[in-house]
Amino acid sequence: MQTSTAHSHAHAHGADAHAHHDEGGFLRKYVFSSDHKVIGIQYGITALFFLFFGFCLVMTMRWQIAYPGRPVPIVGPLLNAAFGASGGVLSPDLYNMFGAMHGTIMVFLAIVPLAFGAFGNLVVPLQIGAPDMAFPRVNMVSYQAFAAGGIVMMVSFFIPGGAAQAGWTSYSPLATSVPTLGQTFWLVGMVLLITSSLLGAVNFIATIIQLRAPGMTWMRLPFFVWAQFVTGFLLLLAFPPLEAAGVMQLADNVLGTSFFLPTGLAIGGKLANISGGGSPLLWQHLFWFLGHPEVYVLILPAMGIVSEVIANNTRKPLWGYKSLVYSVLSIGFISFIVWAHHMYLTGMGTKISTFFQTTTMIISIPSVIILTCLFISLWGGSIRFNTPMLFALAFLPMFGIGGLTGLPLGFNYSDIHLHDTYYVIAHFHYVVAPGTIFGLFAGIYFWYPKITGRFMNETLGKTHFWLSLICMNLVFQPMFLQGMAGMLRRMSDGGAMYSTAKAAPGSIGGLSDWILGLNENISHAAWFLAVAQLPFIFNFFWSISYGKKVSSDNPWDATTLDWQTPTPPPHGNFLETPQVVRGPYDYSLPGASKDFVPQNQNA
Amino acid sequence: MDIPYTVQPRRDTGLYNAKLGIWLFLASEVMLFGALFSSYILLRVGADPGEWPQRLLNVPIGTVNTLVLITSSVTVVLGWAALKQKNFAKYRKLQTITVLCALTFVGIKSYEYADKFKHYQVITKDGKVYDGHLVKQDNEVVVLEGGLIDASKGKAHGVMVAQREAELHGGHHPEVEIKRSEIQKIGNYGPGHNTYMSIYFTLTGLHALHVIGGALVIAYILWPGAGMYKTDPERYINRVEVSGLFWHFVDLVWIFLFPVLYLL
Amino acid sequence: MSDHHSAHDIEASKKRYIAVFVALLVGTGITVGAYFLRIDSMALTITLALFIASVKAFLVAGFFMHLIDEKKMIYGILASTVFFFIGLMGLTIWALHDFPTNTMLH
Amino acid sequence: MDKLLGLPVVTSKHGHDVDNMIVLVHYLMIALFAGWAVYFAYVLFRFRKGANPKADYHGAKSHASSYIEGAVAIVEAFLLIGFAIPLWAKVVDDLPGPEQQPTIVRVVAQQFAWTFLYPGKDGEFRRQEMRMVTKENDLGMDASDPKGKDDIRSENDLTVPVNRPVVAYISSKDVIHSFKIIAMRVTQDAIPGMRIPTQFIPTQVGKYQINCAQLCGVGHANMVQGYLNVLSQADYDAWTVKKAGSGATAPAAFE
Ligand code: HEA
Ligand code: HEA
Ligand code: CUA
Ligand SMILES: [Cu+2]
Repeated sequence: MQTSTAHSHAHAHGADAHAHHDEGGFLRKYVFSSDHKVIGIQYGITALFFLFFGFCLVMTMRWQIAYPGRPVPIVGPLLNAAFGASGGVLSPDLYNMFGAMHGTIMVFLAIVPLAFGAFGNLVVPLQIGAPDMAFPRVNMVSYQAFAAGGIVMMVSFFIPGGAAQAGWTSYSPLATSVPTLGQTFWLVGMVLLITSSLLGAVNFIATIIQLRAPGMTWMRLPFFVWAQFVTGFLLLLAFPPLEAAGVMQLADNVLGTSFFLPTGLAIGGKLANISGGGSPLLWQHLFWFLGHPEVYVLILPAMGIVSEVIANNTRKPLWGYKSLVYSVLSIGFISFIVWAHHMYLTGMGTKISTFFQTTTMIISIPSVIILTCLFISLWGGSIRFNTPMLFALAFLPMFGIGGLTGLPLGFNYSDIHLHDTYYVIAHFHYVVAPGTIFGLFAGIYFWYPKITGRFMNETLGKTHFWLSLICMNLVFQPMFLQGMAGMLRRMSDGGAMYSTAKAAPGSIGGLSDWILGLNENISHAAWFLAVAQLPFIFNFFWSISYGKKVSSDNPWDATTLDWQTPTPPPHGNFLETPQVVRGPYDYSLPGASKDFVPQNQNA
Repeated sequence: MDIPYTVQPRRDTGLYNAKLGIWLFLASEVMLFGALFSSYILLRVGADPGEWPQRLLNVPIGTVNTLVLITSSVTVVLGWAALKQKNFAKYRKLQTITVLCALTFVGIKSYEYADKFKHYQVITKDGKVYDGHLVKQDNEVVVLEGGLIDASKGKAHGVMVAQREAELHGGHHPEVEIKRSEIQKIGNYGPGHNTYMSIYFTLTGLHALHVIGGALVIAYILWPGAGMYKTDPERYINRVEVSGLFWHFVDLVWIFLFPVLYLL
Repeated sequence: MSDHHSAHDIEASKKRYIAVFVALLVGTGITVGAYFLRIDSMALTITLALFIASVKAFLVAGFFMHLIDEKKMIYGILASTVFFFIGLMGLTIWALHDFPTNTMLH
Repeated sequence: MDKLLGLPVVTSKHGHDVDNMIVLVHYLMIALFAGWAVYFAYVLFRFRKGANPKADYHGAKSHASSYIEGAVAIVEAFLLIGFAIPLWAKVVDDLPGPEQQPTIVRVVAQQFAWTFLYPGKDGEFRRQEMRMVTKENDLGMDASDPKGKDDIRSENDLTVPVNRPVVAYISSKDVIHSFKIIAMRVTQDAIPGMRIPTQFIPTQVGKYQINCAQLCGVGHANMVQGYLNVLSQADYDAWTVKKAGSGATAPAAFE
């Protein structure tokens, strides 16, 4: 291998390869670029902004949950100015607005674009040895549609009445009965976001199928690529029904149709002036038909990143690569037929709910297999505990907790008690926050050197890791207890009205002071979690110019093709088309001279 | 490095990129229209007995539109074949017909829409139901060209009969004048009239947008984008094929829309 | 295999396109004809109309869109799409009919 | 274990089954998690770079993982077939027959309150049609229906006798709410256009909160006026006598 000169690392970082596409100037290069790396970075920056913003929304909500009715410090005056919040208190309608937008922004504007748009764009073409995406222009349009959707969502905060207030699930008739324009904006924004995702999905799938480098057979794809491939299909086929539903709800809101409004609807004590005949449950079916696959859209890319980082830092191949691939494919398939487990308490009969809880249990098996494979991959490794690896390792038990607590929700009978409580909130935050977000952090720390040519600072990184890990658990662990005790979600007062203290004297079933008191602890932890992000934000920007320089194009001694390019990769990525001769994880191959053999090199 | 397989198919998949791309896109379109068709079925099955209007639309017009789309589909595929045989002139002729068909389709559809917006139903306070085209309305009276519906047979049935007779036998209907003060409810056959009209407008509206989009693409390739035929003919032919695939899909959706909305 | 058409193939397929076109016209004719006959049985009307529509759809997809000799990859994608579509429609309809009792209220 | 998980008091017959099920699932979860956690800690320590400088290309060779996965599948199947499915069927499909003398009640949710209707002595409700809703007739009652003479109407106060089945038909006037009584382990969405039965047998006299568990607008958190009053049979009978006919006339418009 050391004799192979074709991919000499010493190459002058592709500076000359850059030269020929600079003509367009700044706009062409950074704003209207069709280069997948630039688009990936655009996605990444925008998504991180939304992640931050979504977090800010929820931090404000956490104040209202912990101290209901008291003016919000710091941002209170801002709320006052922007929304006429009297006295800077987050009133119930503002709370509902923030809650709905927190969910929407986190899911559709932060995690999906970061996990799929940013990491997919940056890494997939590199890992399969492609010069770019299959349709670079479509790629650009996809980002622009996403940005437009984001702008519509942001603008909706500032229209009269503010943004949508019916939860991220936007159940009809509530979504139609809120008299402000927020929901209409939400729907328009969603249609744009869905369009963006569809274009992105077409592009990714086509790229993975068509542009694999010679020798890159299906079973030689890095697991991350498989994860993105399945994610692409989820977006491609699950999103259109929500788009249809969005169009119908839009019609209900602005054209006076009754797709989701039943006959005899009486809002505010008056018979609504509609023809009726629609079905509120139809909306839920169409929403959750997307909604469930969507949660795997959130998790699969993170799993892919974690797998790459683990293989790299255990210095050995992933254990059970084939099982991983088949599991992720089965998850993809089955995730389309489990959706109604979000609807057990809408009055489901035994037959249909049996079907859905059975499929729900079936889909938990491939998740268990994936986790098991990753756990066993650690066995026999020579584990390097750098920052990306720490985040990747923490992902495992965190996702484990989130996934396992999905089980009592998945059985309809135990869901009777847990439905719509903070137990659900805790369940899914464990999978998306310390789960997915940690996976994404791992990815950021891991690929940062490829893109910038510099490492992020390890000390800051480890500080960020430990503080985040502790805070995340302090935020979400108590929510399980609150949920078990019956504390309901989406309560603008954090459940205070349901406390034993406020309830009618002698009544049974209120929340104890202790359970309510947890609200305060959680909020403090959430704010401290924000503080814990400061080292990261600082590190992220500081390292661009001052981080430790990489000493080679492959600073982590990795095997996959993304590390066999110049740093940063030039336009067109590879100096010549790589010839793939082996599987993705030949670490510590017996008989090889080094402890890693890149996919395009002979041992 | 250029992106491979933009023109020539990749060996192991046998496809060029755009072909795969359009099929993926069409797969998502199947789910989009699939969701709407599912909604149609649910709304229809969930409707009260007799509430679902049948035979409300003008079948001859719908038939004509069906024929128009079928014709456009065959001209697309023949045009592509002509191009494969290097007969650019014939291709241009055939595709021009396609675009004209698309325009005709949209024109007819707008006429149908306009007709529905003019078509009113009035329910008076004493429970009578009038139905017909709006002639005049002001603060005092509403004048309809149409008549009283036999409400005893059930609202929807009455509507259906009046409507169909009106359309089948042209418009010699008497005008009726209804006083504003007597009216309990008045509304046209727009999307809000009932769930049938809602799903009708949504399905056909979305379909019409696809027709317009497809026609724009075909027209672009046909005229402003035709230069590529000289510089990169294979790629040009691929473009024609891909736009054709989209067009056939639009036709295919209509093949289901027509019986489902007009005939059943 | 549209990509390796020889001139002869194209002539043959052109004939086929015309034949399909005629078949589509005939199908439309039958459907509309049946409509004007006003068959009393709703079930029969629906079955007939949807059957003919499916045949027409098959013709368009199979010949105009060349699906009958398309690549495996495309079949795979379309097959999974059909599977999910059936899931969406079938399960939703099933779900909205499997209630504990007749729960509709007007 | 119930205590450990922090499950609240339970005072209905089937509620104990719900809790059992939750506890059982948590046994499975805790076993899995604890097992993996121990393994995880060991591996991280044993195979850190310092302790194991050279990684093993082949890694673990045991098949223990397949057995674990198999076991998880079997336990899940057991929970499904043994508990979730039959118990759900019982609570959803097996509505009590007349011989069990259930208390039948209609629950109508609206922003942001509950209304309860009882059929009264004759056991039949007055005809109700949502299309007839007006300001004065907020539930769309057919005033001419004689069956309604003895109907009972009660705002925010659901009164039932102890130890007898209650069948509540849940519906809503406006948006989706959710009828939830935590101590009874009852949750049922209240969906406009539908009327869905749910049942429970209260086993302890007392006053219980009724919660609205589904986001229903600005007043969602304040939809707390509703209480379930479980009375002894004698007290309940007295209550019905006192309230008899309260549903006969439409009440004054109420908002
Ligand atoms: C990334 C997101 C994500 C993921 C992966 C999952 C995964 C799962 N979810 Fe979750 N879920 C959500 C996001 C997610 N969910 C969201 C957002 C909601 C709420 C939406 C709303 O209402 O607003 C929700 C709600 C939700 C409900 C509805 C609850 C209710 O409203 O009443 C249900 C019910 O069945 C459910 C079930 C499951 C199940 C069975 C899984 C399974 O796939 C989990 C399988 C995984 C495992 C079984 C873990 C395996 C691991 C191990 C065995 C090792 C463990 C040990 C160590 C790590 C040490 N989820
Ligand atoms: C992917 C989805 C996602 C994510 C990541 C989160 C993250 C968090 N969520 Fe959220 N949440 C939802 C999805 C998500 N949530 C949804 C769908 C709902 C339901 C809404 C509804 O009811 O309709 C919900 C509801 C919800 C509630 C319940 C509200 C209620 O029911 O009334 C609460 C309460 O505490 C909460 C808290 C939090 C907290 C503390 C985090 C934290 O974990 C946040 C942590 C964030 C970070 C750690 C960001 C770090 C990044 C940066 C700082 C950026 C740096 C920038 C640069 C370098 C440029 N969330
Ligand atoms: Cu009613 Cu929430
Ligand atoms: Cu789910």
